[in-house]
Amino acid sequence: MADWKARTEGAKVVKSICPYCAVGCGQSVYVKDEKIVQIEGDPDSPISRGRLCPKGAASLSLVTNPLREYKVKYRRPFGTRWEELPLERAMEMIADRVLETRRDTWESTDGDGHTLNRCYGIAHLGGATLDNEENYLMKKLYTALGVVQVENQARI
Amino acid sequence: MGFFTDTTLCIGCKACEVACKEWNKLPSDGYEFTGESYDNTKELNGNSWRHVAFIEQLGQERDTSRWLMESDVCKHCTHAGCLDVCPTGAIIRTEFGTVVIQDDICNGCGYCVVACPFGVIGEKQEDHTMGKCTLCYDRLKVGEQPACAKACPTESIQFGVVDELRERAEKRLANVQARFAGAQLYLNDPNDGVGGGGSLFLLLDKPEVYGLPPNPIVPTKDLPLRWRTAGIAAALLFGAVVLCAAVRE
Amino acid sequence: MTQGYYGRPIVKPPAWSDLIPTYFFAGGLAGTAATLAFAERAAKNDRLARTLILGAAAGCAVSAFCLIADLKKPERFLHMLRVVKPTSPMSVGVYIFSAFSGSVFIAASSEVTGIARSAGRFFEAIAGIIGPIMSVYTSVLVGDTVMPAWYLPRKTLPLLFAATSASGAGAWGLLFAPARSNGSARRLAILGGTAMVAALQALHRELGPKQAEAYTKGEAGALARSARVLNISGIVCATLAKNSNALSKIAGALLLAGGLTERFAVYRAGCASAKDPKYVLEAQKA
Amino acid sequence: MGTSFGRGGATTFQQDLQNSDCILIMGSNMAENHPVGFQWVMEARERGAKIIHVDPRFTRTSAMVNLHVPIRPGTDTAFLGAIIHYILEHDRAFKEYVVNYTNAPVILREDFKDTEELDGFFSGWHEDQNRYTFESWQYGSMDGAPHMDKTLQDPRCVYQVLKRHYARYTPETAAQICGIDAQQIIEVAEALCANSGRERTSAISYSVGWTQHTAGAQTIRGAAIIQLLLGNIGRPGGGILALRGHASIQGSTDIPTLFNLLPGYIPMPHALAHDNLKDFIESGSAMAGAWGNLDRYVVSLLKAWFGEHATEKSDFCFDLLPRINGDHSTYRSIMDMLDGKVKGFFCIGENPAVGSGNSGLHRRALANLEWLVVRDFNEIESASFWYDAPEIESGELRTESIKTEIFWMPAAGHTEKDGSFTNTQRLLQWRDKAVEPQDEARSELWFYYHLGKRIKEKIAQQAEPHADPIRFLTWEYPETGETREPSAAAVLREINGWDAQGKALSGFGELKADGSTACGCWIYCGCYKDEQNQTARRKPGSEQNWVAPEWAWAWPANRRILYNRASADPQGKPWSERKKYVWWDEQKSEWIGFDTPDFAKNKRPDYIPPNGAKADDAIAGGQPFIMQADGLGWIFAPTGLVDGPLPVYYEPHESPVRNLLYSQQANPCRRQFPRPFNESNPSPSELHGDAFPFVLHTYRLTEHHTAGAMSRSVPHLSELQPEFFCEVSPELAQLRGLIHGDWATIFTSRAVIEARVMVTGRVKPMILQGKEFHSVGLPYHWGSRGLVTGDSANDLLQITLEPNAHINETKGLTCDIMPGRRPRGEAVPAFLNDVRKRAHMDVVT
Repeated sequence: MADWKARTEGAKVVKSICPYCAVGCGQSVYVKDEKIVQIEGDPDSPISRGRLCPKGAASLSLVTNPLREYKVKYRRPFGTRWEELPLERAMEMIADRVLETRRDTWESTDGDGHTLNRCYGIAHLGGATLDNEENYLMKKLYTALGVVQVENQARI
Repeated sequence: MGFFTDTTLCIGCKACEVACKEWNKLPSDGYEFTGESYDNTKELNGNSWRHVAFIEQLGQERDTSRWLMESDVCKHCTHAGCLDVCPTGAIIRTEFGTVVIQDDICNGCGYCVVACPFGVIGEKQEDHTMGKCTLCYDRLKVGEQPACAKACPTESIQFGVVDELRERAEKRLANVQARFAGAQLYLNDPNDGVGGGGSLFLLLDKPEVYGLPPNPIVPTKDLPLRWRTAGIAAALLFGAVVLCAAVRE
Repeated sequence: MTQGYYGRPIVKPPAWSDLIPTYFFAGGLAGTAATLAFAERAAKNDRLARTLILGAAAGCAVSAFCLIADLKKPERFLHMLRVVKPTSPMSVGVYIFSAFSGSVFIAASSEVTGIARSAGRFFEAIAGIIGPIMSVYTSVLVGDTVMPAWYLPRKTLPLLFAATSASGAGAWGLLFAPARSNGSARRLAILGGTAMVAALQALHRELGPKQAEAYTKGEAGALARSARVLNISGIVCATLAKNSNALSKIAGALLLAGGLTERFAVYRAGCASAKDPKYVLEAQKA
Repeated sequence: MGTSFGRGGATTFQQDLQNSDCILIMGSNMAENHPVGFQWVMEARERGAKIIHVDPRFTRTSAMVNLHVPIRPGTDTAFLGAIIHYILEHDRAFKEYVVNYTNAPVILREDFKDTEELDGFFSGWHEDQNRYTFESWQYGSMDGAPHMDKTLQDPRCVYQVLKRHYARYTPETAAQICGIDAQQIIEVAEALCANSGRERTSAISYSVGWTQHTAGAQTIRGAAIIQLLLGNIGRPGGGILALRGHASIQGSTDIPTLFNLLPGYIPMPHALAHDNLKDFIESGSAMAGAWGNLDRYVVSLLKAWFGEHATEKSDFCFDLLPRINGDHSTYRSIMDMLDGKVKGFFCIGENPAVGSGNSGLHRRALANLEWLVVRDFNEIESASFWYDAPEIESGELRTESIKTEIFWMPAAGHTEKDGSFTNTQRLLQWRDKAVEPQDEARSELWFYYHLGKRIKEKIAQQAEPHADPIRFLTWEYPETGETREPSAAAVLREINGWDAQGKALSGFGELKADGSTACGCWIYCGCYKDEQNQTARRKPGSEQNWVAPEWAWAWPANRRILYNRASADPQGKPWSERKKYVWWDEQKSEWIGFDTPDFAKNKRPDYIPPNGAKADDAIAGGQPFIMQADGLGWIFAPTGLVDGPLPVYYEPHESPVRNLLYSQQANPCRRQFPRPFNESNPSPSELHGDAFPFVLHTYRLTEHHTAGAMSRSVPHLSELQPEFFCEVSPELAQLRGLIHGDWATIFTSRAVIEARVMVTGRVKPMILQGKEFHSVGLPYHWGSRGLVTGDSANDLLQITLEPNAHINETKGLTCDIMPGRRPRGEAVPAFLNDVRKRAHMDVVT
């Protein structure tokens, strides 16, 4: 045991919340040299009092998990393999797909002339580990696009 | 310092196992389904320093059915076999009274493995030294409690000064005896075969049900006797050799 | 019904490889061989003494190899020499082995090269005196564990180790010294072999029927039975081998094989008594 | 819960469970799925509270409690009904609470008919359309106050209707339905009754064990009725705690990514009902209660979204909102994908190819898209289906024939972005970014912000039909760092809203309907009070009382127990010293206590609304349920639910037995999607109703998280539960020859999967109507990818939805099981054809 010192010594502590279930346990994220060295319970939290379950205790392994990937992957129609695609290019293509599908599937009114004002050809399913702010921007953008099939985990 | 593990409060979540591995950077120990209730960790070893045991006691009568769970850990014995037999001095008793393997000194001889009455120690996959709970020595050094005790959601794992934990354990036993059949303390007696544990347990059944030895004894207890009998055997051997050489046919 | 927790071991069997029982055999043989060499030197039987001191050296070489190779971190062998720990038979043993093998190597080198003969003789005597301790200390080493099959036979296990060593040293003499000069080796082999068979019986008695199962059942039992056949055959051959080089060699080979097999039997019995929790539970019955 | 009390959120908070005298955990495996929250249950247990677990399985929760009652999956409504029966039969209700705070005294219309009179249906049923119309359920009179009989004697008052309605839910009958002893029901009922009243309170906590049924909403209603009868809502140690499974699942309904809602539970405009803003507000707002101010909430929302374009003249851009005209839930979308109507799909941090019921159907739907965007940490099954789905293995789908264009994008983790989660107790908690996401990993905030920006730019450059909603959309957020991450705090501030001067609002009371305020989500208004991010408050719990009001921020208005006016008696005094929480202080002339009062601060307990009063002014001083138009807790729900004003027990959609209570077998309003690959196993009364003899239920384990994307990628979790297994009783194992530790094949008419066998005494056979039945339990965490892999339990399921919340029934369906491994490759469709044939289902319509 060459180094007897806890690796959290001298680390910056960033306060966070566990991303797994909805108990909402407080987490302390220890950061050294722009790297997370440890995540554990935040004793200040009145809900969790510093404790975590196995999933919460594994959050560091979650954000550094061996299967995690950091590059966009693209599969073209009828393709048989993944291809590389720069992020900016992917964003551009997605914006184009959205507008194209929106034009193609726009419904101004129903059969009886009632206003619909919507784009029926796009749907969304979101996880419930997204932030409120993210949900808000999503709902706002989709609604402006006329996309109504905006759904999330809560339904599942 | 030590642990008091109160199994009446254990919900079997295994947060202790994960918190321990995360802190001590231990690897996973294989992905094998055992079918032994919800226990796929199987045992304490060099890669798993906390192990939650699951015992299903489910008879036909629903009222008496129970599912026992216990988070096992190194006992940090007062008389520690592993420490006694370690030939390199890698295993030390720390200023906190805990028993710790220094992995930069350990040469992996494995003697501690067979000297532990609880089967706690095993080889560490990563560096082939022997591994076991350090009671988070590095955390204790900076005034933090061990990772497992901190994570435990229900205070089944309590950390503290051993004497205080002993007192707490006795009180707790008195408190729960009426509620939980079979409640008993384990390793709380300083006069037992290992001089009492630095880890105490409140169990709900006999120790062997949890895979714990009922009357653990530190092997070095008999050491002087063993050297004596070995001395006699050596003397006999010497005598026999001399005799064989002396006799001429 | 499975005992304990899903029948899982309560204590852990050794994490050692087969190098360790090999070491027990080689080290035991070396110890007693050195003692007999010393005794034969005194009896002016230089031929046999030479065979035996070289045998001791061979035993030490094998032992050193086994000991170091079995370490999970062999490069850290020297960490053993950081401390002297009386509570650790392995620590004590390292010093016994170091002193013994050092003496043996000096004696054997001198024997082979003819250089510094008196020093050689002096260290041969030292080795001869340490020899029995070298042969028997491993019984303390394994006895000082929580393997019931090793821990429980407090009285008989050292005797068994002594007997196996005696048989081994004698067998070495039978194998590598000419019949005309191997008389004491033959006698030691017969005595050791017989003692080995007897000691094992005594060990079973000391353990009682339930714990003795570790030695009589499974792989350990099979090895023990083979060892017994080899040993008894060896004893018979050795008894008939007087003045017969061929029979001597056969007897030596049988007894060497018997001793090695016996060591493995004891080793496996220890492992078996750890793997099945019934032995620990039986031993710790209130 | 929204229907019963007014708000769709837990009425209490986890820490308060420690004050309970009895906790009923039902339809939830709290110790396993909310271990850290469970500490508060353990606190209560150690203080002597009685803890009861009613759940089909003997779980780690059951192991911790005083009493476990193993009911058959899907029979919760019958069980709760028997408890209500017991309370009414033995006159154990907390009368003073019931008479004053609930609608028990309200007298119902003459034309209302109960299920007692119409054999399992209420009045208003339209057989031809499979739906109810609701007129007859309304209160007798809504002009002013409803007619009441505070003696509860009038035969048409809710209390008496309730008594008749539940007359047949005797413990004996319910016991036969649930497969337990009547005595067990009585023990639970008695425990709840004995631990309720002035001095004592009981809490109920539930989870998806209730919601994932075709009777989901009605089961929760059953709990609400119990808690209202026993007087446990709004009081410490009482309440109903909905335990949600995901970090911000409450948040994702508050700020909904749900088709039928706008932020703050404002309904989406409906094509048939809402021509303009005035229509919309009139149909949605109530005379009294908080919904009386709907106009303020909607106008402020439109101001937040369309800024300067939202003016009185433009009808605040109401017309730019899209309209719904039916069910557009995710299951409907799946059907539309299969039918080619939905062409593009965003799958964001979600894994329907494993996590959704009948996952096989979802995978087929994904394979029929034009384009798909998947954002996650790892390449999940919903992104890899085109080459490794079971349907590829079986040859039913071919990689080369799948046209779906897929963009897989790396997401940022919770430590790599700022933002807030809303937890199970409506608490918004802020997270600070710890490190930058690596490489191309980005937050969803980044993704949607920059996608929106690009789309706006494109529209600015070219003529685009229907461009106004996008052109007018406010989309200005400060960007930071190299990646130009938008500021989450700025978004939260918009959610909170601002006044005409641009100053952050302090609470929804400040909202205006004239366009002078903007607010993205009215119930979150106040979370950025005083220009401070209230959700980031972190005063340690140890320095506060157990309510910890200075830790983060709860909606609404930082209240931790909702309807807490009910913790005081009608005169405003605590019901008891032991259970005091919020009370009227005559000297200060205001409500005070441990929490923010969920009541107008200075409204006297004896306040009586003047004629013509509106919104909150129309709520009397003795009416704690300020969200309801009548200020009362709804034992009887005149509106809000499409399948009845009172809970009715129906069998699950697929069931091994007949409904004992009514001739109507299953919930008549449930939404079905009969189509290939979504067949229903026949149930009794249908021919061959015994073809799938065992009850199937799916669930989660502590060691994994939902579809596994967040746990099968983590070594330290994967090793703890490495393989997919099925839990069966020793009796079923013997019946079917299943060997512990070996493999079993489990199948329905939809799919066939395999799992390792776990034979355990924790599962016991059930006696239903005198016959022995067995169940098969399946944790559903596995899929084709990750460190540990296995078949997906959800493949077995069928899609039939609860009619109110459109949630799929995932528990209590039927299946069959046999020993050994499943067929592989092309043998799979052949096997399933055979299965359907044997069940005489070969003709799929």
